[in-house]
Amino acid sequence: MFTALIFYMFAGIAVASGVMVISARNPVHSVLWLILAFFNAAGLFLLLGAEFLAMLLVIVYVGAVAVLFLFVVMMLDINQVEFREGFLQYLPTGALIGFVLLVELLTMFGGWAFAPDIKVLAATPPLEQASNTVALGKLIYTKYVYLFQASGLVLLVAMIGTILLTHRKRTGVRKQVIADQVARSPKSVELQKVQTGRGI
Amino acid sequence: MFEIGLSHYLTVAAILFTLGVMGIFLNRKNVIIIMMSVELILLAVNINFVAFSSYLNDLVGQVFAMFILTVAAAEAAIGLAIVVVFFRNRGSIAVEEISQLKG
Amino acid sequence: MIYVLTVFLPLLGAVVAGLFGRFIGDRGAQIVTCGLLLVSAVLAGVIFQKVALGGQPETVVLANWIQSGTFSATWSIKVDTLTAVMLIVVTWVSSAVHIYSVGYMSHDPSIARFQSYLSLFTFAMLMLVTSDNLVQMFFGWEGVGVASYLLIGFWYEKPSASSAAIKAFVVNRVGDFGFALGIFGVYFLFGSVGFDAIFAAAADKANATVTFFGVEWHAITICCLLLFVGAMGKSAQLGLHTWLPDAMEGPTPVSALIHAATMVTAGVFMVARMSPLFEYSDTALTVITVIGASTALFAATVGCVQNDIKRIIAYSTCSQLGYMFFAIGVSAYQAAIFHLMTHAFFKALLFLGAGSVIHAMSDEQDIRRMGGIWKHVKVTWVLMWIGSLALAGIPFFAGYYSKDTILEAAWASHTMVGQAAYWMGCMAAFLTAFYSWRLLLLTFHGRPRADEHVMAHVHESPAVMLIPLLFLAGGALFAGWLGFDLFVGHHNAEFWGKSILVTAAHPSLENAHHVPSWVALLPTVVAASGIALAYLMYAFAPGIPPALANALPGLYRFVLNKWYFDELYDKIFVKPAFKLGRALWQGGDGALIDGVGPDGVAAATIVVARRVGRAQSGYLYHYAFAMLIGVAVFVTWYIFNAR
Amino acid sequence: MSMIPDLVPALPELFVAVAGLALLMLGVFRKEDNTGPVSVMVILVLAAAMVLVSGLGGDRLTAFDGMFVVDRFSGFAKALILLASAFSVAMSLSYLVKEKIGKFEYPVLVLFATLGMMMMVSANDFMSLYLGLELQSLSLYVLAAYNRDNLKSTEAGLKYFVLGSLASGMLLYGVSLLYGFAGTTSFDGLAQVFAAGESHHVKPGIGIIAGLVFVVAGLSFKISAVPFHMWAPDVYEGAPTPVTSFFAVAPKIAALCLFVRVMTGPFADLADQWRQVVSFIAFASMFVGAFAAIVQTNIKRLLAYSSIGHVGFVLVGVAANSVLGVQGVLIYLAIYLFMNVGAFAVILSMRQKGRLVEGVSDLAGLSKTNPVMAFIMAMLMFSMAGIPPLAGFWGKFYVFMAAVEAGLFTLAILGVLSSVVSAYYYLRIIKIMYFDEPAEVLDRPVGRSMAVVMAVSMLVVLAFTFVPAPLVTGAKAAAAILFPVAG
Amino acid sequence: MNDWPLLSLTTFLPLLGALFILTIRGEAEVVARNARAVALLTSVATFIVSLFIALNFNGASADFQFKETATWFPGTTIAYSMGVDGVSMWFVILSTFLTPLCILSSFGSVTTRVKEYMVAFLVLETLMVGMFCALDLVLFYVFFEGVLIPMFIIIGVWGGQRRVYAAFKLFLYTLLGSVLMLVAMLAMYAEAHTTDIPSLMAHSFPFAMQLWLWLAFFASFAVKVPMWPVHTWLPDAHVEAPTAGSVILAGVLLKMGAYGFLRFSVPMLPDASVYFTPLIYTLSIVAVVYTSLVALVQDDMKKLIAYSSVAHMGYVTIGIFSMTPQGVEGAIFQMLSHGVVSGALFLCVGVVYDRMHTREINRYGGLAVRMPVYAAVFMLFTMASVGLPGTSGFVGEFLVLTGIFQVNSWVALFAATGLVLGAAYMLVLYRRVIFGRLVREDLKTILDLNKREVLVFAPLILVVIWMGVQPAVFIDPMHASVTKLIDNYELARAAHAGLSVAAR
Repeated sequence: MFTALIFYMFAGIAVASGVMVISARNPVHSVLWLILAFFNAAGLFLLLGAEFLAMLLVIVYVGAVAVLFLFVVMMLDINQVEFREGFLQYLPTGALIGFVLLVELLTMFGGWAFAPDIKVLAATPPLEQASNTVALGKLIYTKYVYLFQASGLVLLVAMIGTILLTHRKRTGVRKQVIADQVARSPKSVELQKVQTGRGI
Repeated sequence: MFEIGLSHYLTVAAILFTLGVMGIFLNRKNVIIIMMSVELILLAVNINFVAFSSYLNDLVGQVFAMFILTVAAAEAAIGLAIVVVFFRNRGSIAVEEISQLKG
Repeated sequence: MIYVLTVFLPLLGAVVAGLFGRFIGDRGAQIVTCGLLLVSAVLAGVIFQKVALGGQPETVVLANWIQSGTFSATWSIKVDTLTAVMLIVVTWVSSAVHIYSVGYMSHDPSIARFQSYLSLFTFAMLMLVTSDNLVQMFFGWEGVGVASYLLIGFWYEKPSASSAAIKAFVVNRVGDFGFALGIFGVYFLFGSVGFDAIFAAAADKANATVTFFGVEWHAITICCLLLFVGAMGKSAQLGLHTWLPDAMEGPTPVSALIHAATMVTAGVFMVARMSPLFEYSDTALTVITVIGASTALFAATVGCVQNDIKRIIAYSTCSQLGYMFFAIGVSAYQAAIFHLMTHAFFKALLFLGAGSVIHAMSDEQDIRRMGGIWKHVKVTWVLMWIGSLALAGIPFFAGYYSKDTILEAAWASHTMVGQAAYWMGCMAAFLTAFYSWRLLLLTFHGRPRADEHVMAHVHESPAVMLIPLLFLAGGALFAGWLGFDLFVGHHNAEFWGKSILVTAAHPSLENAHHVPSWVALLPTVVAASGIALAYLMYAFAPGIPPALANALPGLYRFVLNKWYFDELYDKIFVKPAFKLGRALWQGGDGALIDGVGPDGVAAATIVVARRVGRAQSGYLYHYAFAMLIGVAVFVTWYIFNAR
Repeated sequence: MSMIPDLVPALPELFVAVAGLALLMLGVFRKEDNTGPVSVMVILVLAAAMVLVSGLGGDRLTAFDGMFVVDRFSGFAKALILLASAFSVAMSLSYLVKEKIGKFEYPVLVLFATLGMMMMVSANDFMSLYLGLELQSLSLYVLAAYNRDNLKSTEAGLKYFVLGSLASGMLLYGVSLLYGFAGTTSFDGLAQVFAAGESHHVKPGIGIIAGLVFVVAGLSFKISAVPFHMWAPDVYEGAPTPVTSFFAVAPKIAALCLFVRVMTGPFADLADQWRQVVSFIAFASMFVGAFAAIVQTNIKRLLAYSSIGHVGFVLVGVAANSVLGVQGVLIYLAIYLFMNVGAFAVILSMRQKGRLVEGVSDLAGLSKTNPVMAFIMAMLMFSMAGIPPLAGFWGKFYVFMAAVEAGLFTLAILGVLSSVVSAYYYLRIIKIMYFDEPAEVLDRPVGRSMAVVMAVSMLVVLAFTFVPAPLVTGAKAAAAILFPVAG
Repeated sequence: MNDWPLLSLTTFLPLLGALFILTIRGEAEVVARNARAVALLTSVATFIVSLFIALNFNGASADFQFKETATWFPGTTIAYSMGVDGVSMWFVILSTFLTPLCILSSFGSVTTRVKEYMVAFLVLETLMVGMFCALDLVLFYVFFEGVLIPMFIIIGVWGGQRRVYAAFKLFLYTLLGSVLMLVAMLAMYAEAHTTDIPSLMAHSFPFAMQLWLWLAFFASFAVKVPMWPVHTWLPDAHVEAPTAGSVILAGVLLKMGAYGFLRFSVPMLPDASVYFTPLIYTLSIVAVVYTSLVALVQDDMKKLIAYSSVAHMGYVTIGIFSMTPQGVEGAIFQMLSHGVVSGALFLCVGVVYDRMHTREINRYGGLAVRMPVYAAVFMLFTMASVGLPGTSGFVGEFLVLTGIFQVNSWVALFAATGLVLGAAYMLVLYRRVIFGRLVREDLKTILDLNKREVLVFAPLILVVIWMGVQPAVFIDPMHASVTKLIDNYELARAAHAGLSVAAR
């Protein structure tokens, strides 16, 4: 009963903020609604026993990705503008298709609960003694090390890509070149005592 | 109703997925909203995976979800970088303005 | 060997004159062609002696020609009496014409070409008469057609000449169309196109029936009728006669050789040759009789009112060919061939004489602008008289023997159509005499109607033209007398041998010798009265013809315009063909087939392509929408169908 | 448990990854512009990887707990991918130098994209599939927007990215459904589950089917099959031309091979289900490809539609779901590689007064101004149109043979009809080159690397008919491995 | 001699020549001259080689001769397999005979891009010869379809005003037909598991399948023949093609369709052929009458001859489907004859076109005055086209009609109207061009045939007359093959009839 209430709260807020994400006028608000949705999804994860993912979602996703969104939205400084016409114009068809899709997706879930006609193969059950995080860690560093490394490469590519696209060498910016400073020979500098009142 | 089962989670995911999809083609003004819609879709996928993982008593779903999160982060970074360079060229990121190429 | 030489020497002459005319010169070409043809003529005489008089028919197979499955045709020379007669007619008349042309064409720029064509024609004609199968006959048949086409269109700069040439060829083609179908039918029936095989099997198939064109026919009748269509085309029988008068656009020697003596009689020859087949089809014979008699009468009526000297003779030819055909129709093949031979001589004589007149009159052909020239061209005048007498069937001239025999045989056939043919033949004989003398009187007698300039130039033809005329006049005088016994006399069967078959059911020729005397006399009487009428109208009372014409304007115009055959054909065949062709081209090919087909499809493709291109709007949300719809449709598809 | 034998099958990938990192370092730590050397080294790395791939032989090996598989099929596909990438890098070099936008990251990104493709075709689990796919996709997103000061290029990148991530989302949603309803993401595991279902005559649940549809949709996006194709023309046109030449070949081959592996591997026993979708996609791709290209004036855009059409033909082979069909797919892809590479070499040589032009009409009268290039282009176009005796015919021939053998007559007939329509625009290019008068003359010379690429592609296109055996047998062996029962 | 790969030699010798021409470099003039010389030499050499085929051909045998086989596509039955029988042998000779003449005839008329032109022609020859020799379904298709490439280029580059339209129409039209055939071929392969033509001839396909296969083959061959109503590409292609292109198009390419009927439709799908015979008859008759009438009103010389080709090919299809020895042999002979005659007629048009640069009939008239030799040559070929006995045109037409009359007299009746109409339009053409008064100023200086042109026409004239007088030389080698064809056909028909009776 209590879980159900919690579930409905999380789920309801997640869905509501999802609606807001796509319908808010101000993109900054959209990002904030998205963050709210993530938080509630993390709550759902907790209900499902996936603590690590819930943490990941909050820390990495909200902490990094959503904030990145926020940065960009604010950096590009888009005026909040009216986009109702387009929204409404396509709403009927869009809603219809979305509704159809949704109904179709929902119809298939009944099947799982009542007719699991296909038996589950040898699964990878969570370790009895360990916590969710430990279990995951044991998996990704052994069985899924390949994927782990691959995702590292994906991140690397993302890094290269963002740098390639957005990094610009600014001309006219002074930089400290330590090597030059260090390599300066003492002879090149002459220390002179300057007496007050006289020039060199 | 008060017995929360798998299908409840799946329903939430399906709704979020649909919302994400609709967000993509209902949005007219800001391409970043579209990217957020994609995030919603991925969130829905993750809820699916975690829910299945939990009900199948199988960790693989969670592993998959973790990788999806990782990749999604990378994707977001790239996407935002492209939006930024596009903005520099075009001075706008309104979806309707992204239509030089057509035919 | 002499057979081969006889047939191929003219070809040699044609090739030499045609290909090397430039090197040997006009004179050389004339010498080569005339010389070779004379040799050929002499050889033909030898052959006649040997085959016809000696009774030794022979067949020489030269080479295999077409062989496919059971179908087989050879190149061969079959000489029997019928052929021998034709050889004589063809080579002799042709020789005369060759020599005559030397004089007649002396001012023409392309003499070598002319001589070459003449020899080529002779070769084709010889191939026709010596063939031993229908296909080789068809070769000769078409060959003479082409030579005729070339010769009619010899003066190709004249538009009327080339039109006439085309008309001759195409109308003949209509006949050939029937002939070819006839050949197919014969092959279908007998499994062979060789004469010997066909004739041997004809009696067995006398009662066979076949289904052609969805109708069941008496087999031999349908074949014979189809073959006869061919003969009608070539021999200018009623319906397919329209080309013959127009063919007079060619030089006059051509008219003499081709359109009087030889080619046009090919139809007669062919039917005579096929007598073993025709004998088994009374229906076909009846049709032939009707057509022949009608042609005889029809052409004679038209001949009476024509003004072009050559056209009058052309219609006369047409009419005489009608005689030959109804002779055949009553199974008097021998009489038909006899008439063919005599006619060849006197008609060639008339044509060449006419040519001589035209030559003398500075190429004037309208008899209304002649007259009174007999004093200047005495020889020609005499010769024309001889020819006309022979044509009119005045006793003891060649035509008398043959035409009377035909008419008697028609009477003696004791059939309805035979009797009708007799009466029509007599009427035609009357008209023949009338228009012959009309021609003579208007041309030679009376006062000159040409202008003085022309009259001053009227002169007799040179010897090279007169000698052939004299030779032909000899034929016109004596051929009938000489040939009567041989061809149609009581013992003609010995002469003809197996070359002509007359079944016992058709004894008309035999009976012809025993007709009442009035029957035999009537033609001569009507001929004489025809001459008399001509004198009355054109010598004594020249006012009558215009008065008559005014009194019966409809009839006059109807006859003058040749019963409107040309106009009719133009209206129902020629014009519609062109109109239809244009409609099919622009409407069918252009609008319908291309419009709906390639061009239409191409246009539709472009429209679709533009539409597909427009769907690529450039908007992200459209693209995403398309993807979404795709997924939604697939899922829906499965939900409703996969189960 | 020893790690060493486990790594051997992945040796080429490991090598490429390590080499990529090394080249990245090299690029970063050297001061001067070193696009050229890095490019050359990338080509060398690709060549070495090819050697490694061929050194693995043809036996089926798995690594990383069955996440990763190599067999003849993946070997064949990798050979094609490496070849295409190498060609592409070679062609890009002079372009980058001439346009003064050379950066060493370019070849490195190509290398990582190639790595992603190799991982894709060796994937044996949806997880490894996803990561390989994303590694490739992310590199491609960046490459599409590579010319960052060019509006079109960035727009292309943006569109590609947005739609690509939507497609990834769909793919993942499908995978999640499959995972939920079948309990595993492993290809082998899924195959077992479906085979078991098949043997018990249990129809697959709607969840499975929906998952399948979503997966097919996601993959169809990557191969730009209709109706998931709409990004392709825009991206082809907008992206820098050498990038387009890369897009048009290597990723397409990789994605199609992946498509084949997924369809014939885990979903082998669902063939009756997916064949309907694939047939439809094939048909739609062929027709859209054929029709839309007719009205194009930009040659890159035209080739985009052309490649959509080609994908449709390849999918005909996939729909046949037989050794012959897959053999046809591989033959088609191999020939497609050479045809497209050659065509892009020509496009990259289309310069007027030093500027790159890309209008179809700029080829006017090429047969007079540069007969050799015109001849090569003409042969390539005839080949793409599928006119024998050129190589392009045989690709079509094999896939249609497979379709007919599988009884897909309607699809085969529609396919050949669309090939007639598509012949129209290929002919149009030839017409412009041969029948029209030259407008502005293109610059000469074309550059050595381009000339070599053109010559090689044309030789293959011309010579294949005479010596088909190596490719045909290779493709057959590669195809046979996917159908162990049929052998 | 028999163990030489004569067929491959004949097929690929021109290709070698083409490759050699490609290597010629230097100044434009020199290149053109050398290219012409090499092309002519190669094609003449090919012709000579091909004569050995004719000389060593065993006419008594119905088997395929000079067979060559090599593996081609491993894993399938698709092989490089060549051979000729009595049906195909003459077409090989026809192709090799016409090509040198075409090349020679274009010495004067083609002055731009000579090198490419010669290459295109030699490649075309390879493909044509290969197609007639091919004994493998796929090999056949490759050659059959490949012909389009050089033809497209020849029309498009060296053609007339509307060459682009014509070239596209030709290409796409024929392609559309033949891709359907390709599907049918694949279906045959799937059914019979072989692509070997002799084996396929022995295979009997189920009736329902035959119907579809037949229609697919028909789609391709009918376009190629061309039969009404898919003939409209032909006038356009002919009119726009350069002279030599028209010659090859009319001379050889049209034969490919009819050859296809003989090689595939009839022997492999006999039941369907029986079933569809009325269709063929109807279309052919329409073709004969319709296109003859259309030809009558043409203003363009080439278009007129093109339409006449459609009519003449109508006879061919009638002959083939009459399935009598006369009909089939007549059809083949008619094709050979038409190849020579229509080719010669196009060359005749080319002669005056080269001089006046117009094909409009009204622009001519009275040419006989200035060009007597030309007039004579034109006359001969006109007569041959009309089907004058003694020329090649007669034999084929006559045999076809003989054959069809044995089967269906109605068809014969209608087809025979072509005799009349054919004479009409050809003679009208001849008259308007050659006869009449020479009034046009520009015609008054026109020159008669030069030596090169005479050299082109001489062999054609000889062949036309030779074929007309001694057709046996050409027909005899066909007998065995045609007999076999008909026997098999009758057998199948009898079996089918028996089957359907039993089914009732």
